[in-house]
Amino acid sequence: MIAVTLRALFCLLVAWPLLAASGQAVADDLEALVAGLGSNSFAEKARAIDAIAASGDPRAAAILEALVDGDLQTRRDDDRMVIAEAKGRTYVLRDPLSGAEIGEAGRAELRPIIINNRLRGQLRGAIGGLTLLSPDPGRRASAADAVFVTRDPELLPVLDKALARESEGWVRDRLERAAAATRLAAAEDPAARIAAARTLAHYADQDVRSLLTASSQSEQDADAREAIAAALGQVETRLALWGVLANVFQGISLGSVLLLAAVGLAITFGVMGVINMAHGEMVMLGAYTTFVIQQLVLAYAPDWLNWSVLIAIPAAFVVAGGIGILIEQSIIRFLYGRPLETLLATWGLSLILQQTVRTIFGPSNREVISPSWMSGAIEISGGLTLTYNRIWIIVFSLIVFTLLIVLMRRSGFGLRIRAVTQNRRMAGAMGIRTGRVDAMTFGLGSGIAGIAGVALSQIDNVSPNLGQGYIIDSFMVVVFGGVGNLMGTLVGAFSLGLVNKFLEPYSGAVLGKIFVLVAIILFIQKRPQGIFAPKGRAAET
Amino acid sequence: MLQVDSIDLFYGASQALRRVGLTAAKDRVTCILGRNGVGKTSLLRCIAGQQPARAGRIRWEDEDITTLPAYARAARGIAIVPQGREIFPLLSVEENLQTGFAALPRSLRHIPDEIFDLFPVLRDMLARRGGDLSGGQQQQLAIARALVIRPRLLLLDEPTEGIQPSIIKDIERVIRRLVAGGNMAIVLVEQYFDFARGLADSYVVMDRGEVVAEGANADMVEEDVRRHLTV
Amino acid sequence: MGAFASRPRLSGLPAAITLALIAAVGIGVPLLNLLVPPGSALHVPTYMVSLLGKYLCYGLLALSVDLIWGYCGILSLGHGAFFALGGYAMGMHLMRQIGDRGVYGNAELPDFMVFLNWKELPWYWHGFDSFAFTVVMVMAVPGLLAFLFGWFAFRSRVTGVYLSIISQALTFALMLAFFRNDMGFGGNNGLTDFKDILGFNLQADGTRIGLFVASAIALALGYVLCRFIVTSRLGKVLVAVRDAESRTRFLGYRVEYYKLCVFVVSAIMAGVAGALYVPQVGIINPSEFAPANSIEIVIWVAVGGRGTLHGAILGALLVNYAKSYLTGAIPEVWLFALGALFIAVTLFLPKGVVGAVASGLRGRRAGPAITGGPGGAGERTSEAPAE
Amino acid sequence: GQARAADTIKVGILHSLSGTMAISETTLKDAMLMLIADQNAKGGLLGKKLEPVVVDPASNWPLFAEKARELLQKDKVDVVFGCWTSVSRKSVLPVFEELNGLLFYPVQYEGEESSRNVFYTGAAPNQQAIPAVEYLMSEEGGGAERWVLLGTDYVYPRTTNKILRAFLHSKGVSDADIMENYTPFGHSDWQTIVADVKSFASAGKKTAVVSTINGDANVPFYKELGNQGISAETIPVVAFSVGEEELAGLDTAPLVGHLAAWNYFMSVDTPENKDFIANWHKYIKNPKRVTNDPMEAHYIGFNMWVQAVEQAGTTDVDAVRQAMYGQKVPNLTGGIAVMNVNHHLSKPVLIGEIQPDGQFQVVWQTDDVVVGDAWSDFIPESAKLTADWTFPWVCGNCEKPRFGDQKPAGL
Amino acid sequence: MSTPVHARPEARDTLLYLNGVSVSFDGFKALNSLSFYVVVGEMRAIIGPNGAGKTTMMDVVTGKTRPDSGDVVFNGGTDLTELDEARIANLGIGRKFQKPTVFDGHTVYANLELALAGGRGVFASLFFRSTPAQRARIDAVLETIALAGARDRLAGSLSHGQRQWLEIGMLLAQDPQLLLVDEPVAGMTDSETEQTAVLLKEINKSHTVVVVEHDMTFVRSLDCPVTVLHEGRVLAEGTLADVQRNKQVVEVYLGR
Ligand SMILES: Nc1ncnc2c1ncn2[C@@H]1O[C@H](COP(=O)(O)OP(=O)(O)OP(=O)(O)O)[C@@H](O)[C@H]1O
Ligand SMILES: Nc1ncnc2c1ncn2[C@@H]1O[C@H](COP(=O)(O)OP(=O)(O)OP(=O)(O)O)[C@@H](O)[C@H]1O
Ligand SMILES: [Mg+2]
Ligand SMILES: [Mg+2]
Repeated sequence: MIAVTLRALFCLLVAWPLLAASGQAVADDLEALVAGLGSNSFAEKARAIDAIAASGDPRAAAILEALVDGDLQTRRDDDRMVIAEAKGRTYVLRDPLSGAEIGEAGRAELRPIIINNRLRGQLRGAIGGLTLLSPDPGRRASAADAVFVTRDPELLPVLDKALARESEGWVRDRLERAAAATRLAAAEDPAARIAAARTLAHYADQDVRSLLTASSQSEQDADAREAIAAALGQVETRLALWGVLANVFQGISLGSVLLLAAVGLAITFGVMGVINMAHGEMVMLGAYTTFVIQQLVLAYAPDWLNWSVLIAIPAAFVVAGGIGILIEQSIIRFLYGRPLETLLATWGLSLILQQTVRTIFGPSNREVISPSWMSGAIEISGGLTLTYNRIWIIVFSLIVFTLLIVLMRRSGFGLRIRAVTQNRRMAGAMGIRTGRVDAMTFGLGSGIAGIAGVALSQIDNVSPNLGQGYIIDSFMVVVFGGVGNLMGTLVGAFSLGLVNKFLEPYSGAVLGKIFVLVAIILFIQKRPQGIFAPKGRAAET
Repeated sequence: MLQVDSIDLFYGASQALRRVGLTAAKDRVTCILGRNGVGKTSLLRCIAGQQPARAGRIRWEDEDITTLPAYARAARGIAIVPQGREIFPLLSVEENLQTGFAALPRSLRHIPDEIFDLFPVLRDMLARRGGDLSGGQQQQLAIARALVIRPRLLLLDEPTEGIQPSIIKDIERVIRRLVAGGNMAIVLVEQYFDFARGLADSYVVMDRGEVVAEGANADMVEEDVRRHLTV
Repeated sequence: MGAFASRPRLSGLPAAITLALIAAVGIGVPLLNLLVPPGSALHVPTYMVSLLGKYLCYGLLALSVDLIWGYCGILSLGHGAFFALGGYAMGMHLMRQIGDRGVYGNAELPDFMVFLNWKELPWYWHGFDSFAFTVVMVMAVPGLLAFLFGWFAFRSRVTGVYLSIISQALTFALMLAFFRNDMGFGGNNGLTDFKDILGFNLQADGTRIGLFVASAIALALGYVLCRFIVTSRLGKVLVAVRDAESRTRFLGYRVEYYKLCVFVVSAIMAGVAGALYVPQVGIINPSEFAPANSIEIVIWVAVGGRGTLHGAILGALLVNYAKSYLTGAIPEVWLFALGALFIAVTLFLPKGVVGAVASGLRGRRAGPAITGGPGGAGERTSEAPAE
Repeated sequence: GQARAADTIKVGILHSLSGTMAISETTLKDAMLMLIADQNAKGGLLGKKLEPVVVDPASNWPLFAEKARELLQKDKVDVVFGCWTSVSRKSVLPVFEELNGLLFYPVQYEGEESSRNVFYTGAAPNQQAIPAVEYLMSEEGGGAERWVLLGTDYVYPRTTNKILRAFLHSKGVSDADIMENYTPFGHSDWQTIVADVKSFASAGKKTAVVSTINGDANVPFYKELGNQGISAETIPVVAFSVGEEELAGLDTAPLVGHLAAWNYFMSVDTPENKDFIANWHKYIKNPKRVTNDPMEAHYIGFNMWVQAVEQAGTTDVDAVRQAMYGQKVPNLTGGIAVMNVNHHLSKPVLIGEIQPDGQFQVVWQTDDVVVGDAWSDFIPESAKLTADWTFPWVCGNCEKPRFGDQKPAGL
Repeated sequence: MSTPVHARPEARDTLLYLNGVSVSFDGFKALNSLSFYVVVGEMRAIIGPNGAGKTTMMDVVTGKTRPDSGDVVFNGGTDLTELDEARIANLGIGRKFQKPTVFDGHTVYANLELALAGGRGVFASLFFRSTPAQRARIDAVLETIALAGARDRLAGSLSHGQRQWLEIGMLLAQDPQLLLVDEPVAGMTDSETEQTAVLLKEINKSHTVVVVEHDMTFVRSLDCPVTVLHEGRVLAEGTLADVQRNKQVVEVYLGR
């Protein structure tokens, strides 16, 4: 209660001089201002937004938020402005001023109010100003960030007030940053600017760097210029440090993608010796399974949408694994002892699988929605942004890999797989059902490829060509690590990822990739059997 | 009791076995003799299910196993020590032994201690990869591996090849003991005549894919058999 | 086991037939094009001549792969690189022949350099004005690259899939490099818009026929050369290397030199094939370096019959004809047909088309190989070469 | 000329249905089939039915040339609609010129080409890139002062960026404020580059990204943009190869406000467009399928060709070519497209912002149509070239048209 | 009994001299400072328990395994540890492997032809044409190894014992100065064993031969000096009768 009143009060306080200066219509005419948002000209809209923000009306924030979210629309029949909220297939309409429900409408009956990037920026600033004192700490923080961008000196008093009341440390931090930025841009007194620069020196983010760079160019006062330069130096040093960490993260993340893509191949090719050109298509099938599961979830249990990826993991394993078993039973099993011919057959297979998917799902990309817990990023600092999808993929790849290694090294099944692939005839004589083990192994490799597809659907195209993009890299990783050695695949994937990411900033993506390829060629000269080459007699037999 | 009746076996177009017959009783060592390339190995492979017979039948413990796959025969207690050892090169010695578990009920899935008593060198090398072992060590491993299955029919294809004399003597003792246990039939292919004669209860001589002589150990006259064995 | 392996007495026959066929095509097609009137059923239209000429180049390329793969067990998944390099060398010559007839009328620089602001011709473009120099480069560039690559790889004893994959890395790296506009080879668009060769207009029917005949001759020569190699003791050593490389060393053969030698020969053949290919299709661009192309070459060989020279040629012709035909006749589903063809060949014709025909002629099926195959990714085969 | 009087008029369709380009080109094949079916429903052309001849060049450039030859010589088609990538066009170009065929090429491209046998119905750089950059520089567009030019490493981005750099110089932007970066085809790991863009943008000046990233690489690029939180207000990205079809594979919520410049957007509210979309949905039997700029290009090209054939009374290539000049067809987005004598269209330029529903919202458009330039004014060697193919004053790349020195083969 | 100590032999008549050769695999010493020598024209039998290092010793001599330390001198000067397999083979050292290895894809005849001395260079082999004398020689070898009937069969289809013979035949065709023969009679019948002994003695008239075997009857019939290896070093040396009396040898090798 108190908060709301206070907020209104403060808004008024802030808005007053503004209104007085511009000499505009008084705040009570909010309705007219809102109508102005419906204008066809962006300039008109901009004016209306300013005025609404300045009106001090407690409803202003909600209206502006609706506008920025695209919920503020006009009803086509009567040109009435409404706030439309999606509810299933229709929209519930509310009056923007009173908030009262005024019926429902279909999508076609509404016309959104168009905004562009400039208005969007303006709106965020305005909303920021209005929500600095919001009871929700998250909103306060983003308000602070919005103010950081606009650096509206009029908001300084509110900022200070907000700072004084702020109890959450992290929000405080953001508020301080916004206040310092605003002061640096607007304070008359060089001492205040110097103090602001000192405050900003504690941050390590790109925006602060940007701000400091800009003000170092425009600063007139020599002392202040020096302080800004010093702050900039600090920020940059810190950014450089974070940059190295970011590089490591990116390398690991690329490595985990490579690992996921390759680990299934490490089974079908590395362990079984099938030159599996259809591996990429198994990955693709996994990605499409993710898509289908998502469609099913959308159709039957929309509330579960956030978890459809998790459902897709076992589904993709089963689908790709099942198809793998089918392939093994119908083709591969006739080709043991003729590894090179598996190349021919699986190549043919990959053509067929691609075309099948193209026929069923169409040639174009399919949309796989990222769940909310995989969207966005944790910002460790402005210089290090760890995107959630990458983090999860790293975690996921390591889990998959660990399970696989345990399965292969510790379980009876793993032992049987290795025995069969090393000497099929003798394995049979030892009581191992070679046919079944072969089918299960190929199924396992394919299933893991399918799982990889689930992960890749989060960062890449879901199209019939998906697999083609990974097949070469996968072979590279498996061979680089040493065929038949799972640990090698792990080390190979991560080292290629890291090397690639450390080269890229210097050489660019294209040359970086070429260097990596040449490095692989040279490395193989040194270790003709990959990183973990099997040594000794055992390797020759 | 193993009964092999007039087996024919082909490699592509060339015939390796012609109407070969053989019986091997429990608690007996049946020895197959013959020169190089007469089909001894082929016969053992056929019994173990590694190479299909084109005609004829094989009975084991009153069951027709002619068409059973190799793994099913292993589950019925048939184990083979193949010629050329066929160790799993990249598996450790221990894992090589454990491959035999596939044919065993859970309760028997451990490696009997006698195996290490017989081949102490294996105990020292449990972690070494099979392919790294010396030839003789591999041969010992191959025999040990077959014993893990707790076979009731043991097919030994030239088991003494490449093994040092002292261990050959040990193997001889083991075979005696296994047979004496009363629940195992042993079919032994052996070129080393003295070894064969020392062990065999009955013998079969092969030539060009056929059985040309057979009998009990008592009538295993050296000159007679040797005649078949020389070119 | 090799159905008609090591029957030296028979080996002369396929060779004679193959050469006769190449000759018949090389002479017959132009005659049918020139002498038979267009209305007749026997007439071979000019576009067919070019198409066939392209197939012959592919045949030569397949031959080069079969020489190293079928006989020496070196599975190169990067042979397209040598083909493309030969093609680029020829393409550069053809670009130089355009002279000032390009769109910008710049006699000094090819068009793509003009509009990407190059000021002068890069050093590596010099000399390509001369046809003789170009012919040398067509062979020298792929040969040299193969020599360098092979020198390191074979001496370090890189074998099996490791070699396959680094050869793939090689062609992939080259593809990325040639895609770069900065390389001065026209980037993604490559080299096109050729006008004439040795003064003959490339669009003229006569030139087309000339190129076709040249391809036929090159193929015949390549075939004779390969046959000479594989029927010599050198060929036997190659097969020995394929089957048991280290054993060959213990007999005193310097395996790396043998491999290097055939690898270079094979690369040169591929380069020549590329050089003849480019004027007939009118374009060379980096996608020729694409790993998938190199894999396809291997597939032609496998379809035709690995380890038989005429099989390799036949495979190249067959697969490419199928591709040409199917992409026009059933454009929406041709990939199913082609994919099924590959699978069917592996399953039902393990020796390729040639092997099937041969054993069909002999009236019996080759028995299954009893190699008791342990798996593992290495090259393992017990097939014998024919010829 | 035609060898035999046929009872149908054959229309060749040369779009990849398999391989890497199938993702984009298959739609165009379907669009062409729809246009042909419509025309046949209207009674065909010159009293004959139109017969589509579809082939699959499989994203393989030499195969494009082979198929083009097959279409022209074996199937004897009267016109071909096809190609997407520049290299495929370059590959078929000599074939069309040699056999005097007619190709309609529907995709935006780098320009610097004018062939007597090709009509370019997609945008030239001056119809896409330059207006887009001008917009971003304007106050309305955010007043960008620093530029990141991201592209796939091939000719179109390289040329476009070269033109843009020249243009930016002319607007007083220094090289220090331009960053160019190229990636391989199908690049899928954008972490480093997006991070680099962020840091480049933190130099105190408003920064915008101009993307000429091709095809498959876009989805991972935009996913990374979204996840790293680069919002359109801070660093807007304008793309020239991203349309509705490409966005179909993306969750666009985090990308709202990023831009694209095209001559057509599906969201444009005109009666023609409504009809076209309805028609398309009916034809393709899927109400969710999107339309895009190259489809409109084919729509315009096809209708122009139909009109030209009707006007010429024959499908003879030389006659049709002459009839093409000045041919007018209403754009789907309003206004009239005109075919110029340089074989490029005059079309309006639209700039749209990505919306949460995967559509573009037009935020700016040219007042009038823009004439497509075959030769860029920003490349010194090209600036002096003209293209004018009106017989007998024919010239594709000379400084002045010459009198009939390139006699068409048929006359 | 102590390990015999080797003085450096007279360079003149020493063909092969191993001096302090050690090889270890992951810390396991397969050869432990092994020293011994073979004189020109000599026949030497090497016996020893499984895993004593006999095959490893041959690997070292033929260049397959590089020793950690020690040197291997051939023919009074050449240090073999520096050379690769092919060079060593061309110096005149031939080997038969414990596990018979032949070229499966070639016929028996072609296997022997490849082993035939001479023409090892790439170009030499390109233009190589076998002379009547060479063909006759192969025929003779085929007779010796009793595979004349199988001359056109692929080596891949031979039985185990036949492969053993073929590999011995290749050694004959190769005609090296020094033959290293690893377990030649494994898998042979007693009479074949006798034949092999006769054959080796015949060869020994013009060549130096080192044989590894576990078959004591065979070793006895070779009637030559015996070296016993144990744990990577020489345990005993002498005539067979001598070493058979050696308690340690009986203990670790022969058994009771
Ligand atoms: N994989 C195979 N392919 C073709 N023929 C084979 C194959 N294996 C064996 N043979 C042939 O079958 C015949 C019998 O071979 P087998 O191995 O059974 O003989 P063996 O009596 O065991 O001989 P050895 O004493 O030499 O081991 C031989 O002539 C051999 O050449
Ligand atoms: N790569 C390796 N890693 C570990 N140990 C090895 C390796 N290679 C050989 N060994 C060990 O070295 C020892 C010597 O082996 P070697 O083959 O030389 O014995 P050998 O005397 O030939 O025996 P046999 O009579 O059984 O053939 C053996 O114990 C073997 O297990
Ligand atoms: Mg045998
Ligand atoms: Mg040994």
